[in-house]
Amino acid sequence: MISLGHYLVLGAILFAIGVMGIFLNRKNVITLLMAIELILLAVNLNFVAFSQHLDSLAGQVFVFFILTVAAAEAAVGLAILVLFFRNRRSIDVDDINYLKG
Amino acid sequence: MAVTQAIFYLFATVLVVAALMVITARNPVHSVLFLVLSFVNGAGLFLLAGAEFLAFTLILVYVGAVMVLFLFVLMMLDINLQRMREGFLNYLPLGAVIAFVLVVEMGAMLAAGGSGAVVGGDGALGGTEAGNTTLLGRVLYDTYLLPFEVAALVLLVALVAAIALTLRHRPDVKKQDPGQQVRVRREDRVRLVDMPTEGAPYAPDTGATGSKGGEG
Amino acid sequence: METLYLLIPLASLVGALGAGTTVASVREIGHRWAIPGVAVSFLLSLVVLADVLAGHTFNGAVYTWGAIGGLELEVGLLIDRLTAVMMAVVTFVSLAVHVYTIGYMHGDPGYNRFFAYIAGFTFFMLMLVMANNFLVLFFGWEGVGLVSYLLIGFWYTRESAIAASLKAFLVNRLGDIGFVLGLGAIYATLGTLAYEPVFARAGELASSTIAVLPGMPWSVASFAAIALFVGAMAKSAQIPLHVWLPDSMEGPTPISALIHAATMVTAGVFMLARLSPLYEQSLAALSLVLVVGALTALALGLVALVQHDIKRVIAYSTISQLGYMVVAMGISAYAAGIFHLMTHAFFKALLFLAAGSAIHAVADEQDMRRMGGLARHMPVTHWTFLIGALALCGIWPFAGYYSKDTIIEAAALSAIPGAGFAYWATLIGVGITAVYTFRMYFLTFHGPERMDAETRAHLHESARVITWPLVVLAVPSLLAGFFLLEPVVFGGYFGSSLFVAEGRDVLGELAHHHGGWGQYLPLALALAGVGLAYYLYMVRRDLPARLAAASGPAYSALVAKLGFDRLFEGWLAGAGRGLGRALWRGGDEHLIDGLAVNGTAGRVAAAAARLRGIQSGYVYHYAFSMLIGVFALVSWFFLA
Amino acid sequence: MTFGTPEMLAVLPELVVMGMALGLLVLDLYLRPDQRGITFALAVATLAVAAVLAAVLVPGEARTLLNGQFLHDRLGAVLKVFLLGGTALALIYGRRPLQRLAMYRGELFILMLLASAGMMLMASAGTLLMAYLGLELMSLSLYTMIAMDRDSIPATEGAVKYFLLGSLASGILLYGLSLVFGASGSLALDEIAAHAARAGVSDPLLVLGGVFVAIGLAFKLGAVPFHMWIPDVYHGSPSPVTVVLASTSKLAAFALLMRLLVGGLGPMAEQWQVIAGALAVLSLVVGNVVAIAQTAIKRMLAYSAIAHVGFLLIGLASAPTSGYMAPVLYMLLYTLMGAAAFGIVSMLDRDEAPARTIDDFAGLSRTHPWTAFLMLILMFALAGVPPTGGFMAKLYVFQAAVEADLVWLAVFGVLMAVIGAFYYLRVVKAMYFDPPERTLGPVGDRVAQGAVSVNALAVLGLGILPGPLVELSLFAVAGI
Repeated sequence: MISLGHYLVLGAILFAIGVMGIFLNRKNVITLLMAIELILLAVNLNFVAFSQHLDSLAGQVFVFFILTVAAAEAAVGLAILVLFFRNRRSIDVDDINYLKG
Repeated sequence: MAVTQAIFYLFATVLVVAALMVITARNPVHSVLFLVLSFVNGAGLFLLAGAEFLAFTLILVYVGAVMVLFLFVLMMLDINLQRMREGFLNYLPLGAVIAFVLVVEMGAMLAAGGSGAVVGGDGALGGTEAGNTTLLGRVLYDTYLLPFEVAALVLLVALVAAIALTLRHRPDVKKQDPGQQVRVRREDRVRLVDMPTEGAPYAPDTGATGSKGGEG
Repeated sequence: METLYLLIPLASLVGALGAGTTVASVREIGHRWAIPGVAVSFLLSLVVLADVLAGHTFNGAVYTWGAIGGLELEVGLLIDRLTAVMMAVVTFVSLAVHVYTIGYMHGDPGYNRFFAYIAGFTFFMLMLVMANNFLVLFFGWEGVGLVSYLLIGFWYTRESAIAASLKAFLVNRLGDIGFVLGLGAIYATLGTLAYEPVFARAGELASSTIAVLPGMPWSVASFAAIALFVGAMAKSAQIPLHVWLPDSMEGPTPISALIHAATMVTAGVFMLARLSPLYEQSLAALSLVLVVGALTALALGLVALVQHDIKRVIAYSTISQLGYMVVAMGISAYAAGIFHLMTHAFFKALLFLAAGSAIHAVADEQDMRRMGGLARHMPVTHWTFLIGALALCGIWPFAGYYSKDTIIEAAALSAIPGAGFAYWATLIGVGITAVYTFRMYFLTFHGPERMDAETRAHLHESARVITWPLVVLAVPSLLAGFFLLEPVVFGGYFGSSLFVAEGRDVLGELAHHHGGWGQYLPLALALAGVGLAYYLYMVRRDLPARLAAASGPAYSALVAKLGFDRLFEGWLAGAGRGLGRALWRGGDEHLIDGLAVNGTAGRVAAAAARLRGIQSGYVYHYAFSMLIGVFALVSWFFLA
Repeated sequence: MTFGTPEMLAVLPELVVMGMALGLLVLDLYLRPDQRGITFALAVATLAVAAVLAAVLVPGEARTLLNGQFLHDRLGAVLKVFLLGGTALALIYGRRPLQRLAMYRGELFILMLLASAGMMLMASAGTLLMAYLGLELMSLSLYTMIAMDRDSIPATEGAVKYFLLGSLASGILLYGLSLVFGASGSLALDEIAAHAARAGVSDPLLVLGGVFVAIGLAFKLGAVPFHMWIPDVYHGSPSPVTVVLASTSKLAAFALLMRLLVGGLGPMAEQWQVIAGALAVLSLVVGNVVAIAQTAIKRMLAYSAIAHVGFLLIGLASAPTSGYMAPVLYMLLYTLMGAAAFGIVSMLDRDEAPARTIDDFAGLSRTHPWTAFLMLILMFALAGVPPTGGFMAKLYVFQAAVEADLVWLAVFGVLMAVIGAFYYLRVVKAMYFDPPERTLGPVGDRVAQGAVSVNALAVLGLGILPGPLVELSLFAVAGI
């Protein structure tokens, strides 16, 4: 049996990596989407670990829904990206700067 | 116990390294592949924590569907790889310091909380013969019926979004228009024409010739 | 009687609304609504005044508007001796100005609109005066402010009128902050906003404290009194919130007379008197009131010396006289302050209207350097103006002599910190007042005729509808002081409507030993001032210019209005704009990427190159901002 | 589990909206492009009917239904009426602009309905799970609606930014939710509240979870420093969608906040009060000051929205002591003001006569006196000038702060309100005092004109007679 603390710290590390990914990446937007997926993975790990720790199914159910929503989110996000690419011929993060000030 | 510990650390280490590679890899395709690796390790950790159904769902849904979608879009869009790493290193030290301090702070609080008293759950996991999947299945259609229906709507939004955003009508391409197909009436497609009998020897049974309508 | 009370403001409101319906009309018919309305208000006010003198007062709600939480929103009226006097003065001056307006605004496309505004103003002013709780007071307060902005910007095609209107609006918003804060403090402490319970429990306010800044407890009475005074400073044009009043002269002259001299600007003074039970609880507040008033009385009088625009001279003189009234409030000589308010309303309205008459005569020229010699052509205007000027300077036996001297003598007796300064400031102020007033008088009505030939050929006295109000106003300017000083100030006319704490009753003291050589000092100074003005502007006309040249920096400081305008325009507005730009550009471009990122990475050399290429709008900057937020909050709770 | 009539009745407004979304999806298929008006009218009617139903079905006391997933209470009902009404207004204002942008499509109306459904679910979430799903249903619909102006670079860029940062915020919120769940062992908000009351700030998991939840909510509301998306997204979005973003989606975020922080973590108020106070100060400074430097009207209004969040947060920081009436009142009024202000901007704007910068409004009082007057009311209301509703809203918030012994916050808020008056007045000055440089086109259709007039006059009327709205806010928070 792995202690809850182990999972939580692992979750925290993954979360931090995900947040860093968004800030650090000056490249294409798809990498940013992947960083967000990492954050969601951290959340899922937390829920699963708590679920086991608390002997409760609710955490697993929540993960089930997060997976569903994340899939939908990825679809919407990529559709928007495709549109953006059509308009700008690029998905470089550095090119997303028409709106500013 | 020691084996479980070892497996946890193995999965955890690979997961963290893979996650780091996701955000640092030069080529986005590599990033996707590292993300797949992360998910596989995450699934392993799910298994370790007794969430079998979710472990396999993670592999099937994420690795099987979402990651493929990512790859598909990556390949479809023509991405300039030259500029990829510009500026990255400049921001790394600051990012790393902040991330490190954040992790230490969160870790300290989480470890303190994680070792706290166990709060009584609903006891749904232990003490039954039914497997993880059965248990999930039961509550999903009962306790969580409303969320389940809402999740369906969320997927519907994704569906509508994908179509409404990316579907283009180009004049030079012939495509189906389901709306027009459904709306169509018999009169639009079939025209009954009365033709006088010509009395030619070769036409014993003259009838209407239909003029076929094209599709949108 | 209740209906009658309600009828007074409502008559003006009906006049205003009626005039409002005629706005679209091209015929000049607005006055047919406004004047009867205001006349009814005036006559009924006289009835009420008589009734109050017979000992009938009223305090109660006439209409409950709604109760929210514990806060009762009532339209409540308080009719006592203070109120009755103010009502009579407001409606009297208002009526005179209404009549004058028929002549003055004749031919202006905004004729009907103008009547709707001024009748509406009368309504709001009456509400302000008659209120029995802070909310109705605030309603009237904002209402008169609104009409004032509208009227300053009345000629909205003029760029300067619009600028002046915006300035008045902004400065008054500053005052409103104070006002609302004061109300909030009172309500938070006592849970009510009606005058009566607040006054009855004023002692509680003094003993409870409020921490405006964490860790700095402050008596609620002092806080509320000072905060409310900030509101009064804006409305009554006290230093440094006076900057809007001179610019408000962009409005038509009847407005300068009614709103920016006789009535609205005195609302702050009236409020101080009305709230005397509150102010008596706080020596700090009284002292502040006193010093600000004295400073205003002295400094703005000096500025008036160098103005060339006749309306601006009167405007600065108004600010200075308001300073006198505020000084009276500060030394707890409320009755004297209200008395000066009253006499000032008459003679200042008179001066403005007479000036307007003169301005009309010289083809709307306001610069005194292009006037002169009008006395021959406009006898009525000339004589009434002279009466007003003498009253303003405080020459015996005109009204100003009685009211102003009482304040100065009371200041000499007061023991409130700052009273010594106030005494000298107001005393010197008398001399200055005399100089600028008679400078204006001589430049306008005597000496060579400096207008162009075309205008000179058409010089003539104004129409009756303009001169009659002048005559009507001249009567009280001449007589009010002589007949009313004893009963109003020393005769205990105000009774319980004003409250003076034990040991601060300087007026009571003054009534006993009225005398000594000191009482002739102001009069002597005033006469000296008139004499000096005569010498400078009638005998040695070359001297003023040489004096100005000789005094160099002092003169320029006065011309620059002591720098207050620059302070507000350059500094406040500029700082706001500058800060906006700095946060916008600096925050996004320089701080995040330039300072935090590159500074930390120690790549200062690369910074310049990058800064050129970087415009914000980048997602990673936004994410970084969020990250900093996450980091700060987590750290906060980690350390806590 | 049971589905009795009362349970079904309680969720009837939601069922109507969701059901009609599906129904319209099918119906739209059978309609010719020139019959699009039918879908439009049905969508508006659906929202109106659901709003009426929500109002009629107000419960006497709070109940949780459908196994605790759905919380049926007065606050939810009041918020839903405004959410649905606001979205319906946004559609009505948006008819002409949507036609112009080639966004007058069945999909948009359906997404609008689905977004409303998500907002309603947020307003009556009984568990963390429902709160999350409602939020995502709304957000995904909004991302899509923004991007539906497909050929516009600003719109697609706005959508990308909103999507990326919104997903990040969702992740942060979720992370917080997972910790809250772990600490309390339940997804149900009432059980979380019970646990928080027992453990309080001594439970580090709950504290950390609370911080992340607060951050996620601060993002959705647009509080500094989580505000950066607001100007870009409001600016880039097609104007009819901006109306929804600025009014109802913000109200929905507030509803979510009421559920999570007040319903769930209410006993931790001491903790999030501090966050609310700090973010209030930052939002007031950044929003008000940066707005001064703006020239584009939508950007200016976006920064003003950030400033208004600052005022709202003052109310929230004081609320644990002085009650939730002030923030609820503030938010309801802001919803009305935001909808009308952005609505007018969206109706005036067109390619041949843009209404995009403040200068474009020059001389509006000559060309469109009535619209200029409405805009004047709204600018005064946003600035908080009496006697408009905006003044009342600010007054109650400041009063709440004074009551809660946060006098310094009230003083600061008043100071910032003064700075704020400056940039709203720029619009008024342009409309009334500057000469018209060009003629702006006609304003929307008759219905839209009537609706926006009612909306703006309501903002004025609620300042003169604030009683009804105050009563309504008190009624809504009576159960808290």
